[in-house]
Amino acid sequence: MSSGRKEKLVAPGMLRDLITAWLGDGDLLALGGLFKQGRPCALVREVIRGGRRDLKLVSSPGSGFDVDVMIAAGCVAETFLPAVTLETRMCPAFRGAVEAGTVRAHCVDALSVVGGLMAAAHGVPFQPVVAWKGSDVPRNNPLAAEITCPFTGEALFATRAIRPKLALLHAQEGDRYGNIRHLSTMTYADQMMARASERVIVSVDRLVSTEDIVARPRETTIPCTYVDAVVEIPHGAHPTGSFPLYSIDEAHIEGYADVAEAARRAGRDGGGDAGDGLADYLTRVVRAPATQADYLEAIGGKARLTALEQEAASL
Amino acid sequence: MSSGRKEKLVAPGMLRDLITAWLGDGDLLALGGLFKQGRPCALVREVIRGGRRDLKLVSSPGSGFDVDVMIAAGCVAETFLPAVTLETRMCPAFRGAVEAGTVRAHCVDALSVVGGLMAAAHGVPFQPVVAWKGSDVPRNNPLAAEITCPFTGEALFATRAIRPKLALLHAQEGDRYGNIRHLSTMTYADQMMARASERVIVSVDRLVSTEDIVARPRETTIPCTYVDAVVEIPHGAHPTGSFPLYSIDEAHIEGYADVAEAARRAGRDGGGDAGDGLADYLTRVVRAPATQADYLEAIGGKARLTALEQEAASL
Amino acid sequence: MTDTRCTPAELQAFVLSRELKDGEMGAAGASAAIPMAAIMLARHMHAPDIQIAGEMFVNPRPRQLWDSMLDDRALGACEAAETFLELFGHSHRGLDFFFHNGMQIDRFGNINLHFIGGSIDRPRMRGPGAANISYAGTSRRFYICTHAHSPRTFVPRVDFITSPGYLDGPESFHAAGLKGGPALCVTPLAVMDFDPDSLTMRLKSVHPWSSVEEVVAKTGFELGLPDRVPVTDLPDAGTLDLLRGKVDTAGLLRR
Amino acid sequence: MTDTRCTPAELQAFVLSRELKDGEMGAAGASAAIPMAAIMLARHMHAPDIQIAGEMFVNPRPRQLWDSMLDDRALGACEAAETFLELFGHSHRGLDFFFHNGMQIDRFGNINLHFIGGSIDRPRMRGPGAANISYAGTSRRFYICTHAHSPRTFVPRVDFITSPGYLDGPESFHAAGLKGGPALCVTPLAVMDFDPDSLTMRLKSVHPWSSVEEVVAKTGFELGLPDRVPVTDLPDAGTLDLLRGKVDTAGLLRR
Repeated sequence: MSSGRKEKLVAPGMLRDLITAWLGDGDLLALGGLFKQGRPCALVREVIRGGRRDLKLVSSPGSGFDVDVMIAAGCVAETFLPAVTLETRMCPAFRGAVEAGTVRAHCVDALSVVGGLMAAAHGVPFQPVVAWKGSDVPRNNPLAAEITCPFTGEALFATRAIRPKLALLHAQEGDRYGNIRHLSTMTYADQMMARASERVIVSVDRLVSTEDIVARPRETTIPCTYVDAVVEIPHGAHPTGSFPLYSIDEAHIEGYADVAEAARRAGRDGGGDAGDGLADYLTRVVRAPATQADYLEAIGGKARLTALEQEAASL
Repeated sequence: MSSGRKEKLVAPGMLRDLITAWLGDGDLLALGGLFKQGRPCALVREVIRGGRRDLKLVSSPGSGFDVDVMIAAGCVAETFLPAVTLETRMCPAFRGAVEAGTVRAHCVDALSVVGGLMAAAHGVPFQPVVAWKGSDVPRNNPLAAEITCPFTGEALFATRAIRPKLALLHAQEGDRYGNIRHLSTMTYADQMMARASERVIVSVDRLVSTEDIVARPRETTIPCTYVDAVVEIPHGAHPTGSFPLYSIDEAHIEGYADVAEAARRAGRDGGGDAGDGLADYLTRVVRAPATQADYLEAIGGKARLTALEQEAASL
Repeated sequence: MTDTRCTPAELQAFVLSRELKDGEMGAAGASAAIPMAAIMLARHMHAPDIQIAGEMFVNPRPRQLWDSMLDDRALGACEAAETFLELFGHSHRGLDFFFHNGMQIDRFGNINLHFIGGSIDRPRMRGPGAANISYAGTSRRFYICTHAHSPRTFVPRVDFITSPGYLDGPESFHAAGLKGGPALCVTPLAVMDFDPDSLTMRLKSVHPWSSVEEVVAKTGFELGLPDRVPVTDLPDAGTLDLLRGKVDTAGLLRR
Repeated sequence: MTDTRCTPAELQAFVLSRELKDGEMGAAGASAAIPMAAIMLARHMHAPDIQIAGEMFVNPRPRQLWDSMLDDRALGACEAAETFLELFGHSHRGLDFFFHNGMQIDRFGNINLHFIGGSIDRPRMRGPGAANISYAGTSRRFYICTHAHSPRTFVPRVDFITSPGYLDGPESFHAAGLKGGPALCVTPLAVMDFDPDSLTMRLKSVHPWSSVEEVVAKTGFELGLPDRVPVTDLPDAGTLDLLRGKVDTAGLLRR
């Protein structure tokens, strides 16, 4: 029956062209995962290599590493990101760019982003929000407006539908038709972003058969009908975690943060060679690797990956 | 650690008191499942035995058998039910009561019910709806109002939050703390009703351990925090299906429909003993059985149940 | 040897299957044995890339047809399960195709499933209502597929518009902001389509066991009649083999 | 023999654990090792029926603490997983308790995580922002738990209210329709609560390694001072055993 069914599986080498076709300079890009889990880091490196600029970014309400690398690489003009942090420390490139005025970081919160994605996923122009009281965020939030309930007469807020041009997501498994399965306990806003976005590309750590998908349909987290392209990229979330397959590479993220922080201070102080570490990182780790295998070699190879797999297996 | 944790597991004998405490005459009751799958039929029989009257009913957008029995038993005053049908034939008691003017059947559709449950689940007073055009339903829908989008200026609708006093749901598995797991592929609006309702009682075909729940947290469909009481009632959805454990008892539903249809015609024609079959059904099958075991005996016992289990296993 | 005399339900499924195009996405609705058979048959024939989605299941693999086609008996094996929450979004985005049945259907393809006669609160006859009325207005097109062809079903004007067809014609249809509208109406006797100018129903073909006269007599409004009304194409033996051997293995459409 | 000299982080977790009541439902937030330790400890001690929910996991069983406490490392084992969709609803319904940290905290318990100095579009210092600001206003109460106690953190007035405390005091707090507000502020040096009349922060107890003088000197606004300021109760040996042996098995709070 499925002999003539169209596949959505693409080769990693096709990614850059696809991303460039589906995401223009200045467009709104959505990134899946949260903080250091399930981030589409391999896909983000392709966006950087593709040279897109002036992007607007939205994500689940917590982001950090990959967003900071995109800002460091000069791809970003505006962010609609509630929290941007490496959790144990701030995001250096984000902080530096906002303080320098080169990136505009809108004050949005979880409800504006989640509500906006919900509205787009549901096909309506806005989502009502009540739970914004006392904070300065809704007062400065470009996604928020005041509205009156037609039933109760109460004053509340509306948050505007967010419809990204492209969503980049990462999951553990998927089939060649684009049925996606997260094995992780946490999936954050990935499903909602898939439903809200015009185009969706998902990297998966491993391809599975459609028979395997049909055997457990309740476990499909993103049905194929929302997915435009699926690509198999082992360790595609590195250095963030992809549980239960591999854990978070905190040392890698710390190492990046150190060179990015040095660059930030150098930029602020106008001083010397302190940005060289970041430039080297962007060249050596982000831009130079031609394949995921090259990337994995650059970040420490088999020894590093095995350690991360063992940590995930021990949890 | 959990030695002092409060259990939500209740004995079947406590159900009538719980339902009576949590649902008054005239209150809004929500029923889970869809058409002939996953309906909380054992719990519905307890509502009837408890003698509640003038209830308002809401359900997932498709209902039939259990709603019709409640109407036949005289428990219902108003319905907010999009489709009420046995699929191969109409619901006799529903049809008869609406035509006689004893039940008021509001013209609502899936988006008003689902949107209303979504709004309540999300904690907001309404849900925007756009996709109501041309139909007479929104014009006659007591849940609908017109509203203007504060961003686009477009005219659209709002549907009012639906917050049932009590939701009755059925699932295949649950633990004693109220973590619920549907094994069926379809779960319809059950999660949303649990999130939207003031109180939630769930019948499960079998109790499982909390360790079993923790081993697969992604498969928990309704977390314990939404559930007020869980009760183990084997075959608690009968005569509707509870997949993959047992299939739909079409013969039972047909038999009920035959006597209910005869009663409807008798009522309309004002004629004779044609309603006796329904009265007998309500006594013998609905009201008389003191326990689920008695009920299962009354509907055909082990032979019938085994056949339904085998059909489910063969799908 | 296959018995190539097909039943009305089998012919309805066959006629509808030929309308569905490869790469499209659609769903069958409730009480949808014939529509689901049409989709499955189209996938076996010319449209392997049809995506079945928009209800609460994605690309199901039913081992047989059932009267409902909206529970685990039929749809437990599928590629993904969704809930009414996701259906809310699908209803707004619309599908490529959907199917509707009706208690009353009028010449503009408007559908009534709510009540006939009397008033909304005290109807002479109360129907089942409808779960999802939105796909009629948001999808690229929908098909009307009925189990009966009688003047009681095909009326000049429905008493209540549950799911909109072309309302009162082109002006009102466009003013309401509707998309698509009904493409065909397929009954046990005939196939009807809609005149592109007036948006009223007209006869397209008559099944071999019926006649123009019978269809006209059993339609309660003035049906558009072209000069020549062909006989509905029947499925060939191979197609019928597929329908019976791969789709309707339980013989539901042959009852 | 257990070393009963506890660290500031351990004492913060202990102080907070005693505030949480059996049967309550709450969550810890992001970067929440101390709050999660407090909840877990309370469950081991006096509140076995605390429900941990409202973020995207229900009743997790972390084998150890982590800095984040919002990913599968810490929370993969739990009773149920939710997503941001359900978090939207929780945020509106509120919890019994929640926890916040702050880059700036003022005497009314308002919290700033967005920016210090300059303007919103060109700040002197841009902080991380916050994911969920709503629990501060919808929950029965929240706790402020900081890693630092300095005049830079404790300021007379925050430059931007990310999460509201008592705003400008009782009048503005009630006018805004806020619920609950901050109950305690627990730092590495002291415990503060809020005067019920003025809703301004006051000293409640001082940790044994600090002093009233130190706390006053390191607080950038006029802290309410009762006549007598007790020393913060320390956990006893059994409690510390539980904290180290069952909750913080990796020794994160002892770094």
